[in-house]
Amino acid sequence: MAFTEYTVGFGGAAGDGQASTGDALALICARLGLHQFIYNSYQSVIRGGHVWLRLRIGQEKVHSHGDRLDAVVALNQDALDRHKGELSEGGVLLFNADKLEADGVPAGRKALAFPVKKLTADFGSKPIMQNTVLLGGLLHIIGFPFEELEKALQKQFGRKGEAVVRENIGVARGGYDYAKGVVERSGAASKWRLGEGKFAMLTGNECMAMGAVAAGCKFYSAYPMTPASGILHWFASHASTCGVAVKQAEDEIAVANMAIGAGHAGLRSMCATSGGGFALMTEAIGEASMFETPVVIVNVMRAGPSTGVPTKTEQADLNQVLGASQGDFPRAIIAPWTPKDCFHTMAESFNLAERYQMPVLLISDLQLGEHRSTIDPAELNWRPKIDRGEVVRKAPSDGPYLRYKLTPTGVSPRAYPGTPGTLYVSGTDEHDEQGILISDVFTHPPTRKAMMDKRMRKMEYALKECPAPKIEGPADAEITLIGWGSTWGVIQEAIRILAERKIRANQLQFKYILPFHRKEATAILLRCKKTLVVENNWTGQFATFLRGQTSHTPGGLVLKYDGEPFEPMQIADAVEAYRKAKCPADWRYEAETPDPYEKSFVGNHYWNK
Amino acid sequence: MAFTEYTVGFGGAAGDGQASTGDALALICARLGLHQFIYNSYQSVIRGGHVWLRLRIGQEKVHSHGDRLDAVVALNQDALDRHKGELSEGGVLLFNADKLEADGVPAGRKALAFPVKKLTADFGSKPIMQNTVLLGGLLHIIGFPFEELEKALQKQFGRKGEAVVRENIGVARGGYDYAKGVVERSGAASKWRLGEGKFAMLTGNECMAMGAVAAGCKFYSAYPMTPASGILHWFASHASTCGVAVKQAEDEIAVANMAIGAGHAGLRSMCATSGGGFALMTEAIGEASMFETPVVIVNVMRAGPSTGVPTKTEQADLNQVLGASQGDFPRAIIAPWTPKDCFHTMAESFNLAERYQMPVLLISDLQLGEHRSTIDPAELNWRPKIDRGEVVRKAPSDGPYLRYKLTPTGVSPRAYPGTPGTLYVSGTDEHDEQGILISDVFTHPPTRKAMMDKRMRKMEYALKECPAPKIEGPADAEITLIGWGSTWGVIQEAIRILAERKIRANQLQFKYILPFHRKEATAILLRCKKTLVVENNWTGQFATFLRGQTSHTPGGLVLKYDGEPFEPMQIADAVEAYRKAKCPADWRYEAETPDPYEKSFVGNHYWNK
Amino acid sequence: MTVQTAPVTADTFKGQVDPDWCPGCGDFGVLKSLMGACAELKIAPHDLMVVSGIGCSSNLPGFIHSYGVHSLHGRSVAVASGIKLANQDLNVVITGGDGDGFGIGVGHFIHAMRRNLDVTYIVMDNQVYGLTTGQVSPTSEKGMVTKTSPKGNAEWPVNPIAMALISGATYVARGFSGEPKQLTEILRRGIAHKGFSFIDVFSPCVTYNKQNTYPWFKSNIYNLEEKGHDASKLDAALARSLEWGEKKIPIGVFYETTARRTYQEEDPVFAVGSLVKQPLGVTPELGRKLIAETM
Amino acid sequence: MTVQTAPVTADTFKGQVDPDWCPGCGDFGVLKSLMGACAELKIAPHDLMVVSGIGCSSNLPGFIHSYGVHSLHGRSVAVASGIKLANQDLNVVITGGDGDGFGIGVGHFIHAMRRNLDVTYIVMDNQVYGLTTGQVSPTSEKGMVTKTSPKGNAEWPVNPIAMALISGATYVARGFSGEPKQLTEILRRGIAHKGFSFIDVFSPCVTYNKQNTYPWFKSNIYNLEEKGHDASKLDAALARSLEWGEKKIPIGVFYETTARRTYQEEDPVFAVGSLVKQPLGVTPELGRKLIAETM
Ligand SMILES: Cc1ncc(C[n+]2csc(CCOP(=O)(O)OP(=O)(O)O)c2C)c(N)n1
Ligand SMILES: Cc1ncc(C[n+]2csc(CCOP(=O)(O)OP(=O)(O)O)c2C)c(N)n1
Ligand code: SF4
Ligand code: SF4
Ligand SMILES: [Mg+2]
Ligand SMILES: [Mg+2]
Repeated sequence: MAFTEYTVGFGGAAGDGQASTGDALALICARLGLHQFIYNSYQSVIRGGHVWLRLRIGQEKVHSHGDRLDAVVALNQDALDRHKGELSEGGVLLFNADKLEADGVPAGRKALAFPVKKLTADFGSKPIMQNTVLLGGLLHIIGFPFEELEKALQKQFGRKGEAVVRENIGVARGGYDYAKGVVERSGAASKWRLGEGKFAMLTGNECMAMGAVAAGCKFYSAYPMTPASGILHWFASHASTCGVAVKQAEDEIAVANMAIGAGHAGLRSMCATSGGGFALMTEAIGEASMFETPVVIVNVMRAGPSTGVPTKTEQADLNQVLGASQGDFPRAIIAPWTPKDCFHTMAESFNLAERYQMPVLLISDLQLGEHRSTIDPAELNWRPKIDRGEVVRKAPSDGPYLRYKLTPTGVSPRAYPGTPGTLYVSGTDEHDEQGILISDVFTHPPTRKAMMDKRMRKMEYALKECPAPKIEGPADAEITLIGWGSTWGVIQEAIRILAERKIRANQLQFKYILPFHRKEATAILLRCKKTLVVENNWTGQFATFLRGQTSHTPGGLVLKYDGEPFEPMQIADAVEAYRKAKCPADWRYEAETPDPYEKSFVGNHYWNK
Repeated sequence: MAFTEYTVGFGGAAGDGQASTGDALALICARLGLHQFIYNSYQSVIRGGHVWLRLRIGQEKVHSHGDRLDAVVALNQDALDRHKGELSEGGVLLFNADKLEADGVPAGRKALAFPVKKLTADFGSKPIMQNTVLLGGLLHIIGFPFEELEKALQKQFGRKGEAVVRENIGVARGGYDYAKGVVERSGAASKWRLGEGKFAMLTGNECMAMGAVAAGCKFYSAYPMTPASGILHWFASHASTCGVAVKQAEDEIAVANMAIGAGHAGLRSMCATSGGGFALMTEAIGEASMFETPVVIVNVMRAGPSTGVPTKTEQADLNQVLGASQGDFPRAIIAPWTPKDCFHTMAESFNLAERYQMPVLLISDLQLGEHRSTIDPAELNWRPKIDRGEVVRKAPSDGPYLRYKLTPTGVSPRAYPGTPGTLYVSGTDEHDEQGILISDVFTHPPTRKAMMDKRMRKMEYALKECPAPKIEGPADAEITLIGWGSTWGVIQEAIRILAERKIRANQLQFKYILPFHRKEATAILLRCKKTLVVENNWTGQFATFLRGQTSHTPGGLVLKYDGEPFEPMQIADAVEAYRKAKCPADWRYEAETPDPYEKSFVGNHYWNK
Repeated sequence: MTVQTAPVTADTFKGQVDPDWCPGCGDFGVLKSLMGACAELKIAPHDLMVVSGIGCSSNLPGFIHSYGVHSLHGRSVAVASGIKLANQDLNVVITGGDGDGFGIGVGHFIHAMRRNLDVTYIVMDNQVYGLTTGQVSPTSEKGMVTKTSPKGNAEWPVNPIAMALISGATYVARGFSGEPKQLTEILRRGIAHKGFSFIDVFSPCVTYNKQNTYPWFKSNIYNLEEKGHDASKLDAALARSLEWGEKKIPIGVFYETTARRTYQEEDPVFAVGSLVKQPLGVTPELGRKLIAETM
Repeated sequence: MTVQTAPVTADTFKGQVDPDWCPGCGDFGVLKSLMGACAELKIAPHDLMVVSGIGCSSNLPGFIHSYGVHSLHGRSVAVASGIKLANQDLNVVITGGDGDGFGIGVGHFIHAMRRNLDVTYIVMDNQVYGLTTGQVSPTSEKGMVTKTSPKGNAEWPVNPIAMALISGATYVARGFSGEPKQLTEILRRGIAHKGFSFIDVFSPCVTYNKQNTYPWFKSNIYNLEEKGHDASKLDAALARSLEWGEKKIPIGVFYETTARRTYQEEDPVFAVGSLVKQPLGVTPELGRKLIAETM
């Protein structure tokens, strides 16, 4: 790696407090101007289970949780046993000596048993203090000044009173000093360039919500569903501040139809869900397109099929989003790449939705929606361009207002309900320029055809507003890694690893899926030497889509569908394996998450509380 | 045309009785051993509107409503004006002289004004008699013996008593004799080989329902929706006779989930709907696949998007069916070609569903589901092979029963609920071999991967049971017409027309869409000289699918999306146009239904009753 | 409610297209009464938004001069909720059938009522699925023979009035298409009412329902008002709602209360007025504040 | 109901997996009472089919020794209906949460009741969405603060008991997880009842609902039986169902009737017995007859 980095994993059961401990460290790093990527792996259970929060700190931007593990903070025995084997060479294991035992730690890794009771005795030895002790110790190892931890604890516990803050700082100091006595600072410690940069730590979900209000979104409806709930929670707690109507509805069918109703009435409106909820929304997507009503609908994918693995990630809803609703109709499908991209994609999406009066479907996933990473607030544009498309504000003087007028672009200027003189009915049945049904008394085939053509024409023009795909990295690379959506970052890092291994690779990442830049994509693909499509699913849904659009047969697929996101090394290894196998056609590589806890799986699969 | 044929159109408003008049003629033809194809074009309105029933009679099997129009029976002025211009050279227009007027009938066609009042005077001149008079006249022209009409009227009106029958026969005779006096028999009249063959006249919907009960279907749930309602109506009226539980539910979500519940409990169960209802069922499709529960779900497509044109045909739900439900999971998608094929596909589908414990999705359309055509009852196998797949009937002796056992084929023998000793829970969450959730306390990635692989493996084996696609017609044809589902027949006829025009074409029609014979299809396509994909939709959904599977870029698309089905000549003309244009790549041909009523469209678009 | 200064009459609301219902269909009467009620309330057509689902009855928006949305089967209430939340200044009237509202759409119906959204919901209840040619509906009587219940309906009908009463609707009434004067008055009060108004209207399907016909209704209904019903009492209303059978079917207003606040009064976001009239986006200052929260 | 000869105890139903609910969750009590009720009824585990949706409460089938289906969020009642119609010999018990049953699933709930399907539906009502970490639910009280109602719930809760009473359920009861003896008895009667049994159980969510806690219920509930409620009277039941508030929340059996036939008794197709036990297909003779009809 070209730059200084350090990765810590916090492991325990739900409720053990790894989130707040991780947050404190994240806060410190962000204040010190260091980048981070936090991946929280959790289960669909409220208490207990196994929560594993991985925090990767980098001097420069980090795009994934990486493949190293420099420290493990184990909050229970299970986490300790499960993750000790994953530590990288030179890594340290931090734990409470009074509660846990560490044997079998691989050579070259160091087990640090903190005498927590002793270290916290002066402060009353509450169980919760264990985390702060370990964090103190960790701070020493990573090599951050202790004052930073003091500030963080101050911020975290300030509300609870000075005494609590003092207590926490006291025990943290205990851990810090203890570690100082028994272990050296990590290699990274001396290399950090600590600055003043104040980063925000945001998830893709939060970025979508904030990006939406920045773009003028005034209506958000939802039904809770992991991993989309983060968007709902942000909206719910900021409804009043931001003047947004936030409606938790009875189901996702209502959610979509309410959002469409609000969009139809003239609000910028949006909703989000995950796969199963999206299935219920599909009928309404065709409705919006037939009404020619703008609306933004987000699918934050999780591992399917069906209820699947609710707290795990996957990119397997592409087919569903492409196939949402019967018939042929215009809509856009966009898959943003990073949290920051999520923020800015919102204005773009609302503009597209309103300019072309059609639904815009965004595809995110658990990995993108819930991982937290550093963003420089200065890079977020809170005043994006808002383009509401062609709007008619009064009755035309030359004849009746035609809501569904046949125009060269297919866009018919719309009037908001309530405007005098431009009355019309929007229907899901086929209709003529005025909106009058043609399905009823006499279905007039020429009118039907004209209306279909009009609507589909919008795709042609909308395409021009979507940036074309392009290659990132060396043009003459020996191999091109193709991805879509949230895998952008991890592929970037894989390419960096490959470069270190002297393999020239580049990246073709897709964001705009519909309308699709068929010509540009084909031209690029024809210039690629070998291609591998990298996807978090079983069938290679995007590869099939791309082939359907361009006839391009990729060299192979690099897939992962065990619920965990890719790690950069896995992709790099896949490329190496592909080269070793002499780049056969129809090659398939399935990256797997090793089972760190092999033999105890049966016993701990469902453990008893 | 190589064989004798005759096409009659009956036109009027809903309620004018063209259906029963057409039925009487159909009955006669079927008894005389003649083939028929009936296409009824109607609107989404209960009374009024325009109903246009086209009956094509052929000495041999006819596969579409054709492109000729030998006679028009006009029951109101609108129908007369609308269709007089469509008559083929030598055609006749039959109408009631007391009510309607015919001017502007093109040269070479004959207008036959029946003095209905006069002809029916002896029998009391009721308005309804007009249809029977015209039918009598028509019989003379087509060249069928009058006794056949007598038999048909006897059957049709027998229930209403002898007097009614006598009345009807009397007025029919009046029409017959009148026609005899003023017009020659048609050219076909002397060529018919009238036999004894007793054909049944069945729709695709009826064939699906009957094929299903023959295949052991014992549960049918539905929510009314055009054009799938015919299946529900058949089931509802035969529930007791056939011992099938028929449940009209509160919505399509309930429909699908009930069918899945019944399938899970061990019944062969099925449901059907159209596009919008199918959208609501999508979530349940993934559920069935995750449960590994057999179920058959039919989508009888109509013109979309959204509510669209409910009484018109289209093939634009392929994307929706392919994209139904989130995630990757096994299921079959099959698109039968003809009513008879619908019948036999049912046993095949239930066997596939039960052998592979997965949902089988059938795609039909309004054209296939509602058109009525002749079928020789002897060709319907009422005792198809029923293969229920691997079933466990008692507790295994060697350890616990594993409902989701990892097996080489991916199929885990199932036990019906109620069996002692084989208890298990089926869940939509990811689970292990026993069915125990792995999403809860600890998501075990290797188990997750193993279960995904197990389920997807079924597709590989199911593929082997699906016949591979094959070319019909000359292997060395200059052009291959590619179609899927209901267009088989019309493409057949187009090829016959092309042969007359000295153009050698063949056909590659697809029925099995998933699992897909990727290798065989690719091999065939590589041998084709030029290909055109023929589809009833705007975007060419199947062409894109096929390209995604094989990389095959077709020469062009022949599309129709105005709600009307293709006519054979339209396809033949498209091929000629393609050749004239020198077979350019990315060619697109949009077949249109001409507006026979051009200048009066505005006035009659919505006419006032 | 915006009031137009130009004179508004029932004719003001005459739609561009004549209804294509079967001659004699009950829905003609509902349309006429609705136009009359809107005229009495002097609603400007551009301030009226009529939202429907799919069905014969749901074709109504095409036949009235106003803004209209002809949505999906069963989804009218959800679409209308979005419209009302976006633009409080519109008079939102929802129209549809018994299948649309009590079958596929019953969830939205129930939940909109407990929200007490200020909309008016008119169901043209013909106890059958009309547009799909005569199948059994959620309000079909027990034993009724239809295309899909050839041996007689095996299910008990739902009770829409009782459902509305226990779900929190603040105006609950039943009308009959054959009693136009009363119906117009019921609709007028319903539209004027602040909160969720539900009006179940017997609107005979002359083509597919040969059981619940005009004469059948005429001889079985009675007028609540004439029987001294006190529409301010929920328990009395509930008791009346359970009545059914020969000469025992009440029509009129079952219940009305203004004691409950509407949804838009409950949620502070709507205090500024119609959201469609508010400026879009947030100030960079607020943006920075939102970010700061996370730091 | 098939009865096993080997002794059946509550332990017979102990599932393979221990529940992973939060310590103190009300659902433990419901599971225990359900196991007890099944034991009292001597149901053989393989004749028991427990069907759920998705939610904390819906995890129950994984924790009981029986056949089970853990379906989709909100769809348990529909799936269970299909199962029961296919195999009448199974004792079908549906379990789930308030969001699952009264939110997304309310349509199936209402329609299953009017069919009077012979199943038992137990809702573990914690007035919150548990599994998705604490959002407002259809039974959350007005004003309740949750993750998605930070200014207090703006909606009135649904009334599941009243809904069941007016929709045709033939056994309607409410239990409390903190009253295990009464709950077991209520469940036992419900499962034994022929027809649709609905049991709403207060099952506190100790993690996300800090308002409707065990002590809160303990001090606000009263026992219907003790107050002399006559469970054979629908109007009395309806009146009780409207009670809510301090010391005014009734628990016990609201209503039970055997006057209505079950759906399977109404539809002649089921007279032969469980359809899963019937031979498949039709005879060629019948086939020919079916074709002949069309000729
Ligand atoms: C999702 C969906 N399912 C089914 C249909 C078909 N459909 C159209 S109208 C209708 C029922 C109409 O009955 P009702 O709502 O009572 O209205 P009516 O025609 O009787 O006025 C149905 C089932 C549809 N359009 N969409
Ligand atoms: C279609 C769909 N939407 C949303 C979800 C997410 N989801 C899972 S459980 C649940 C609510 C649980 O609440 P409740 O039914 O009251 O059960 P509890 O957890 O409180 O026992 C939701 C919304 C889902 N699984 N499927
Ligand atoms: S079918 Fe019935 S509801 Fe529909 S228009 Fe005709 S009479 Fe009215
Ligand atoms: S979150 Fe609530 S409902 Fe879920 S297990 Fe915990 S206490 Fe029970
Ligand atoms: Mg109706
Ligand atoms: Mg709950």
